[in-house]
This record gives sequence, structure tokens and C-alpha cells, in this order.
Amino acid sequence: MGQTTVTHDSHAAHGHDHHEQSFIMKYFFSTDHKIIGLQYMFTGMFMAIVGGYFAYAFRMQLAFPGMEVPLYGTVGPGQYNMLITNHGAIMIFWVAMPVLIAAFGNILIPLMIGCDDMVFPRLNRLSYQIFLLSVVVLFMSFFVQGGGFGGAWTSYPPLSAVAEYNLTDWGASLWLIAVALEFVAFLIGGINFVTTSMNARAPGMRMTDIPIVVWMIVLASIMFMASVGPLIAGSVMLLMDQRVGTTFFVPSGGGDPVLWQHLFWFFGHPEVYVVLLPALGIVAEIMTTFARKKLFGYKTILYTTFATGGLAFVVWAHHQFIAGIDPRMANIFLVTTLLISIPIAEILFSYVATLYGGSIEFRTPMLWALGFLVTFLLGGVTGIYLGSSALDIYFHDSYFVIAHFHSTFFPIAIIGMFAGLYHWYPKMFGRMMDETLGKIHFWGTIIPFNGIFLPLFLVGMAGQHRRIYNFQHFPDLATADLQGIRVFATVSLVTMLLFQFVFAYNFFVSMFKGEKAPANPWKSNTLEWTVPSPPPHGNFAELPTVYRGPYEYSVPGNKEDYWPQNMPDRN
Amino acid sequence: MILLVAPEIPANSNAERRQLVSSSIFATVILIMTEVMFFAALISAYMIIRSGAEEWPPWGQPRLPVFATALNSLTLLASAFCLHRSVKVFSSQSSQSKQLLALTIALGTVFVSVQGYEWVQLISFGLTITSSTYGGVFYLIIGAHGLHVIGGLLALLACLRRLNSTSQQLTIDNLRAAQIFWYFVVGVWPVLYTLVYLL
Amino acid sequence: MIEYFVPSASTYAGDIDFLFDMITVIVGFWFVMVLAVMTYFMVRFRRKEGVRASYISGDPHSQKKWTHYPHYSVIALDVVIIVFTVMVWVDVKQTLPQAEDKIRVVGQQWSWFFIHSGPDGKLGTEDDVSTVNDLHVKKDTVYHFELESRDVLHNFSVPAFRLRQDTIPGRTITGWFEPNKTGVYDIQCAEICGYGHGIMGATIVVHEDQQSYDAAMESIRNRTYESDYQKRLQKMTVSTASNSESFTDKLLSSF
Amino acid sequence: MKAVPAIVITGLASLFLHFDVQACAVCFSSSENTRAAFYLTTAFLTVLPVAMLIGGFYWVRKLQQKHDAVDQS
Repeated sequence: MGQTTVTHDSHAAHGHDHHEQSFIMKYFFSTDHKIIGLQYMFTGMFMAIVGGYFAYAFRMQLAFPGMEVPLYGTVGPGQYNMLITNHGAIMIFWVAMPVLIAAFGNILIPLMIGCDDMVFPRLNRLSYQIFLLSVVVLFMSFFVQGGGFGGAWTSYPPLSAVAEYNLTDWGASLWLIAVALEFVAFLIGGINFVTTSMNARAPGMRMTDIPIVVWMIVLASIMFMASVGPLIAGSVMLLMDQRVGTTFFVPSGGGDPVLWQHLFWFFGHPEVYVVLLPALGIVAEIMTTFARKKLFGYKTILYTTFATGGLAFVVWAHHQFIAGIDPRMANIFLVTTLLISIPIAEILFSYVATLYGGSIEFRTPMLWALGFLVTFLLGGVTGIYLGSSALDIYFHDSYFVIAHFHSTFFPIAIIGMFAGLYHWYPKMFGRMMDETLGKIHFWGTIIPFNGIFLPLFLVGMAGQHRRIYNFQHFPDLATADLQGIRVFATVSLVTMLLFQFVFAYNFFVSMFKGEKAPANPWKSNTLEWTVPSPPPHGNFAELPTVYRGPYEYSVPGNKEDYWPQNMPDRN
Repeated sequence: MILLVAPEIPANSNAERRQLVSSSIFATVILIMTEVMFFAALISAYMIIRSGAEEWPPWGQPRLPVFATALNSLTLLASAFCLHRSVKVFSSQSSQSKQLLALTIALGTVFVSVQGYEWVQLISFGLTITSSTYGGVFYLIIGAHGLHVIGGLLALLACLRRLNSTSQQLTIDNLRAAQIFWYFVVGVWPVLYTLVYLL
Repeated sequence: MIEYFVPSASTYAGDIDFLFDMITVIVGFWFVMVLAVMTYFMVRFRRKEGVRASYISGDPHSQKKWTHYPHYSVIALDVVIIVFTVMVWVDVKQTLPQAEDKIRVVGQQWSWFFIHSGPDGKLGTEDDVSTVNDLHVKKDTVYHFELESRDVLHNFSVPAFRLRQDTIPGRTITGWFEPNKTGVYDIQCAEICGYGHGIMGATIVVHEDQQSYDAAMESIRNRTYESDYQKRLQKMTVSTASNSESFTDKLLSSF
Repeated sequence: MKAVPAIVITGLASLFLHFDVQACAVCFSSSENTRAAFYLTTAFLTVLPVAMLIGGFYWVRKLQQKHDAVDQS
């Protein structure tokens, strides 16, 4: 890390200057939190395209085995493993994390707490540069000899540790290096988010005046940082197994493969909540704005979120119920796993209760927020099946698991991202997006999404297991009925991907031709809506003072139904 | 980690706002949370790998120099004490503070060099990172700690350089952040020493 | 509900199916309830001209109870699920009924290697019968299996028995099952194990009685045995090969 | 909410009872040491972050209270 500091310090002089900057300096070496946020967002969206393309390729292979996939080519077993591995890793590490935490965190935190930039602007820029490096390394891993890594995103050793087993010598190492770099990037970013929101709040902003989305991003960052240490340690050990020849995870040399599962899932489960919380926060902002309602039980939600954060660290072994751990340990983790449904249920109940007595306007962001709740509810309740250890004997590594976690991750990463994007688009680019196209995009995404994953619950119940490139070798699974379901899921996927072109059109055309956005198009309360759209460098002409909480909508006795946080008494 | 405490980081532009605690200290504390978990994972890995071995240390592998390392540990503890004194007199007697800081760095360097010498010896006796899982975890854990010591030393050096320069001012907060990190590095050592050398 | 998709062919399969149905009832109720309430709110409280939203903070207890009472019942239902799950789990994974016969299952890249204990009922003796990708068991017999792996992690999975267990190189994992329905079922490898993970299937044959089991064992010993796994695969290849190769034909025919 | 800890403790206790009553029937056959090490490290890794989070929470809360006290004076 010391080395990188030196190289990037040479750009530092250009960082915070207020004179006219060249295009490259402005958009590539900026220390402005908004620009860095957009960099993260565009990189994340690009990676989403890559991840979606991979999903398209392997779903086509599953529906029409052995046929040439249009725009891809033939998918062999090695190719298939590489596609699913990198689809998983990209969607979690290079889409959900950068967009939900890094992009929205960077754009929203300073604006929402009323300061001009992050506390450590140059660390922030370094974070993005390391992230970009990780993307480059990941792409390198696809093109080395032997092809990309194909040991699943969980990369269980000894498969991932020994080149003779995985047949992708350098692909596996580069993949691991890319993941490790990505962690370092978010570690730096996360430190920045937490420090900024605790230390740079506008005068008068108490802890309970912080918008819930900022809290959620902060808690997610803290959870990330408390959980990532073991995985960094594990990655170093696995990398040494691959390249130096140690045997930490290789049983023939005295190592223990289950140890990796321990270290991996210790990070892997909190990671789910790390990406969930920012999405929940975004949804809370949108629902209060468009229902013109105060958030139902701000403090309850805050404390249950704390509880979720704590509980998230004691559930991780439920991924290993039948992985050779002591079966008695499973009982403990069964209890903790079902316990975590309690705070999450409380949060969802509060969100639904927020709708009560509202004046709900179904604009595009609100549709996405409500779509999030419904889809996430489906993912949440199916999690109970898998948390039940005895039932997990049957469902472990089956398509039921796939359908379950896509029903949670899709609302989190994709619906949450679109919700936030439609909501803050006017603030980011200073123009409004087209409402009709937005609604077409919403329905065109949410219906095919359920068309993909509801059938996959069924094939999961039929005993179809994961990561199989072709079910020809499993006679019970190669029936015409199940194949029909697979084709249906694939057709839904292609439909959903095609509808994303509507979004792309809307996004890029509105950026230049859209209607000019006023400072506060949604009549919202939080501080980011008090500055012009898009906000200038330095954000606030004069630093705001905060008088009240962020959700004072429809306060009785006020003429307007909103009451911005920085506005003194209206009467 | 050097970045966080390095004095070249521009001070918070919202400096007129009263902070909960100085940003550099806050950031260091959060970083240390990650570091604690990092070492916790290494310790867990050590315990699990060791429990699976039939004989520990394995047959034919050299024993670790317990006593020499104990003496070396004292150097590290002494450096923490020097740093403690240095921060205490930072505002009142800056020249003494500077000397104590230099002494801290010197002691830290001695620790790292002695550890390095020990490694050279051990490698010549046949304990290498691939010779057994014993060697593997030894070099992994002690090496990870060694890198943290070097990182901490660089941070302290950066503080010292600022203390000497006339153009840049070293604030007590920056020094405190470096101090917290150094305390962590020193504090985790006895745990690792007990685990790897003694048990 | 699982039994509609996969036959239930072991003694504990029914318990696991029951657990599935029970959880479906519980979470299904909540899922439908929450959706119904949400839909009602969305319709009832949609924006109307001149109607202002009400100001509800959700902080006083009189309001908080609306989320707390459902939330308590979630806790109660969680406890129900935990109790039933632990009962089934203890039965399947924590108790080991007396063995009537033993098998050893060895996973390797990318096939299954089975050792039947032979007439003496002990593993590691002269009369052991070993096969690749074909496992033969008798109905109504308690089997102990010993799982081993030669290289990487695999997962011994028999959906019809509701049985899944990872195999770990360097360890032997013991478990049990008791088939109670004759038939020929799939064995899968349910943990990714490299390039050939997708071809790592096998077949388990549950024999009605000792005679047909012995006949199979005898044919394996004197090398006249035709692999049941290969026979099933060939039957399937014939049926799929008749399909047209054209992309659209395949698409249409699959509906 | 007061009922929650009681339920949790009773539930956990009823589960822990298996530990003494039953010998581990379906375990991997590696040594007793490894099993103990897995238990120990699992407990260690789960307790540590939760303890740090709780500690951090109280630390920040104390700092904030100090902050507020200055505001009022």
C-alpha cells in the first residue's frame, strides 16, 4: 500500500483545486465525492452488463444443451463453470457492493449530512483506483492460459488450491487477487464513510436526525470491515497454497479444507446483510417521500438494524450444515439463523406500516421500492426453509437455494439500484428521466424476474442440483417436464435482459435531452434536495443547519406537506 | 494503513465543525477493528491446523528460539513505553518528544531486524514455508505481524519527518493515530508469541 | 409437497417432506398476509386530490403495537419451526441406528466408487464387492455409509432418500439411511468438483429382497453385470437424440 | 420484547442438552482435538466481532453524549 501512495500523490496537487480542470482531471482524477460516486456507478453498471451476459450464456446452455449460444458460442463444461463462478462473483463483489455501498454512499453521504466532501477525499479516490485495478485483474483472469477460474464463487479448496484439480492455474490466482484487491478498495472506502458520517455532520444534526439510508450504509460498512478480515487472511493463505506451495487447505499436506469454509462464510454471510442494508435504506427514503409519511418507528428500525448487524455474525455456519461440521453445532446455528428473521421481519412490518394513512403517488421510484418489498419478502420467507437445518439436507446446493438467494439478491442489487437511480437521477445529472419508459422498464423487469425464479423453486424441489452444465447425466432430472421449466426460465431471462435496453435508452437520452430538473423535484426533506441539481463542487453555498429529523412529512398545521431539515420554523 | 495516519492526508475541510473525535483517530480505530479480525482468523487457522496434526512441531522440524524471542519481545514493549512518553510530553517538551519518537522507531527496527535474523537462521535449519504446515503457519502469522510492524514504523517515521520539517505541522491527533496503531501492533504480539512459541 | 416431484424412498424422507409442508403453511400465511395488507394500503391510501397523509410517527406504544404483535407471533412460529427441525435433524444426523449392512462411498474426479460389504456385512474384507457408479441396496435394511474422497470435496446426494452429505478428503464421514421403496434412483454429486462436475452422476438400485440383490452381486463378481447407470443413460440418449436439432423446433417442442 | 431472551435461553439450553446425553454418532472421524478446535474458534470468531460492535456502539454513544453536553452549556 505504501507504494501506491507514492504513485498517486503525484496527482494530488490537482485534486482539490477550484480552477477550470481538464476533462480527464475532472472525471478521472477528481477527489470530488460525486464524481467518484459516478465512477463507481458506471463501473458497477458495466460489470452488471458483463454479469448479465454471463447469465444469458449459461442459461441458454441449460435450456438448449450443447447448442451454439447466439453472441457467445458453445458452452463446454469448463466454460460453464467459469461463467457461473464469475457471474456470482461479479454480481456480488463488482455490482452490488460498488453500486449500493460505494456509489450511493459516495454520492449521498456528504450531501445528506450537509458537508462539502468526504473527510478523506484522497483516500476516496485511491479506493476507486484500487477497485478499477481489481476489475482489470479480473478481466485478465478470463484470458490467461486455461481460462477463467471455475471453482464457484465460494472457491472451496482443495479444488481451488491445487492447479491439477481445477485446471485453471493462473485463472484461479488472478481471480483471487482481484477479489482481494476489491476488498482493500472497500475497506478504504468504508473507513471513509463511517468517519465522514460520524464526524462531519451539519450543525444541529443529532444521531436520530441522520437519514436512515446513511445509517444503513454506515452500518453496512462497519459490518463489512468487521467481517472482511478473516476472508483477507483466508485469501492470502489460499493464494499461498496456489502459488508458493503451502498446504493450509490441502489435506494431503496436513491442512484442513473445512477451515476455508469457516473463514469464507464468516465473511460470506454478513456480506448478504452488507448489501441488504443500503438497499433497505434507499427504499425507506423513497417510500417516505412518495407516501408523504413519516417513517414508521425510526428508532425501532434503527435498533433492529443494529440487532441485525450483531446477529449477522453468529449465523454463518448455516452454509455448512452438511459440509462435515459437527452436527451438534448445526443446532446452535439453526436457532441463530431463525432468530435473524425476527429483526428483518420487524423492519419489513415497519415499512409496510409506513404506507398506512399515506398519500401514495406511484411514480417510478416508488414502484421500484414497492417491488423491492414484495420480491424481498419472497426471498426472505424462502430463507426459512434453508435455515431449517433438517430441510437443508435436501435443499443444500439445489436450485431452491439459487431461487432463494436470487429472490433476495435481485431485489437488493438490481431493484435497489434502479430504485435509487430513478430517485436520485435528477440530483446526479440535473435532468428528469422519462416516466413512461421508467414504468415500462419496471414491469418489464419485475414480471420476467419472477418468470425466471419461481420455476427454479420448482426444479429445486424436484432435486435439481447446482452447477451442472447439462443434466443429461442425471436421468431423473433430464425429463421433458423439467426441461420445459428450464426453457421457460431462460426465455424469461432473455425477455428481462431485452427490457434493460429501455432503461439504457432512457438513461442516456435523458442525460442530455431530459427535462431540466428543479432542486427538489420530489418535494423531499433531506439536505441533498436543498442544493441545485446537479450540486456544484463543494455542494453547499453555505453550510446548512439542521433543525429536525428527515421524515417530517404532512406535519399537521403546516401549509406544505414537507418540511426540509434545514428550514427554520415555517410558521 | 500508513495512508490513514500519514501526515500528508489533508486535514478535514470541515475542520470548523466539532468532531466526535479526531477523524484520523476514528479512522484508525475502525481500521484496527478489521485488523483484530484479521489476526483472529489467523489465530483460528493456527489452532485448527495444529489440532489436526499428530505431532506438533512435526518430526524433524527445528524448534523455535523461545528465549531469544522473549528478549526481543521486550524491545517491542519498551518501544511502546517510549511512544507513550513521547506523546505525553508532545505539547510541553517537543525536543524530548522528538528524541523519544526516534528511540521508538529505533527499538521497533531492532525488533524487526532480530526477527529477520531469526528467520534466516530457521530457514538454514530447514524450516521453510513449504517444509510443513508448521513452517507455513509460523511464517504466515509472524510474517503478517512483521509487515504490520514495518507499516507502523513507516507511519511513525512519517510523523518524525513532519516533526522535523518546518513547513508542515504535526498535530497531536496524527501522532495519536500512529500511537494507537503502534499499540495495536505491540499489543497483538504477546498473544501471537504465546500461541506460536510457547504453547 | 416434495413427494410430488421426487419419490420418497427412505424412512426419514417423509419427515423432511412433512417439515417442508409445515414451513410452507407457516411462511405462506405470513407471505399472503403481508401482501394482502400491503395491497390494501396501496389501494386505500393512493393519492387523492385534497386528502393529506396522516402524521404517524410509530413511536408511541399504541402505534408500535401494530408491528410488535405480528412480530411476537413470528417469534412463536420460529420456535415451532426450530423444535420440529431439531427433532428431524437429531433423527437423521445425530443418531445412528444399528447397522444391518455397510457400504463405503468414495468420490473422485469425476465418478463414484462404491464398495458393498458382501455377505459378511463388514467392510475391508475379502468378499467386498466394488462397483463404479452403481450402488445396490436392499429394501428395509439399515445401511451405514462411510464417505471418503480421493481428491476434492464432493457431495453424496440421493434426492429420493432426502440425503446429502459432503465428502471431505482426509476424513471419513459416517451416516445412515434405510430405503423403504424399491426402484432405481439418481445419485448426484452436489458440490462443485471441477471440470467434470456435470457428469458425476450414478445410480442407486433398491432391491425388493435378498435374492435379487444377491443375483446382482453375483453378476458383478463374475463380470456379467451390465451397469444400470449406463443402461439408463443409453435409454435417455435415444429419446433425446430423436429431437430435432433446429433451435426453434427445440424451443417449440419443449413447451 | 421481554419474553425474547427467556425463549432464546430455554431454546438454546434444550439444544445444548444433547451434548452430554448423546455421544456424537454421525461425526467425521478425525480427532477429538479438531472438533474441539472448531468449536473454540467458532465461538471465538462469533463473539469477537459482536463484542467489538457493542463496544464501538457505546464508545460512539459516549462521545456523542459529551458532544451534546458541550452544545447545551
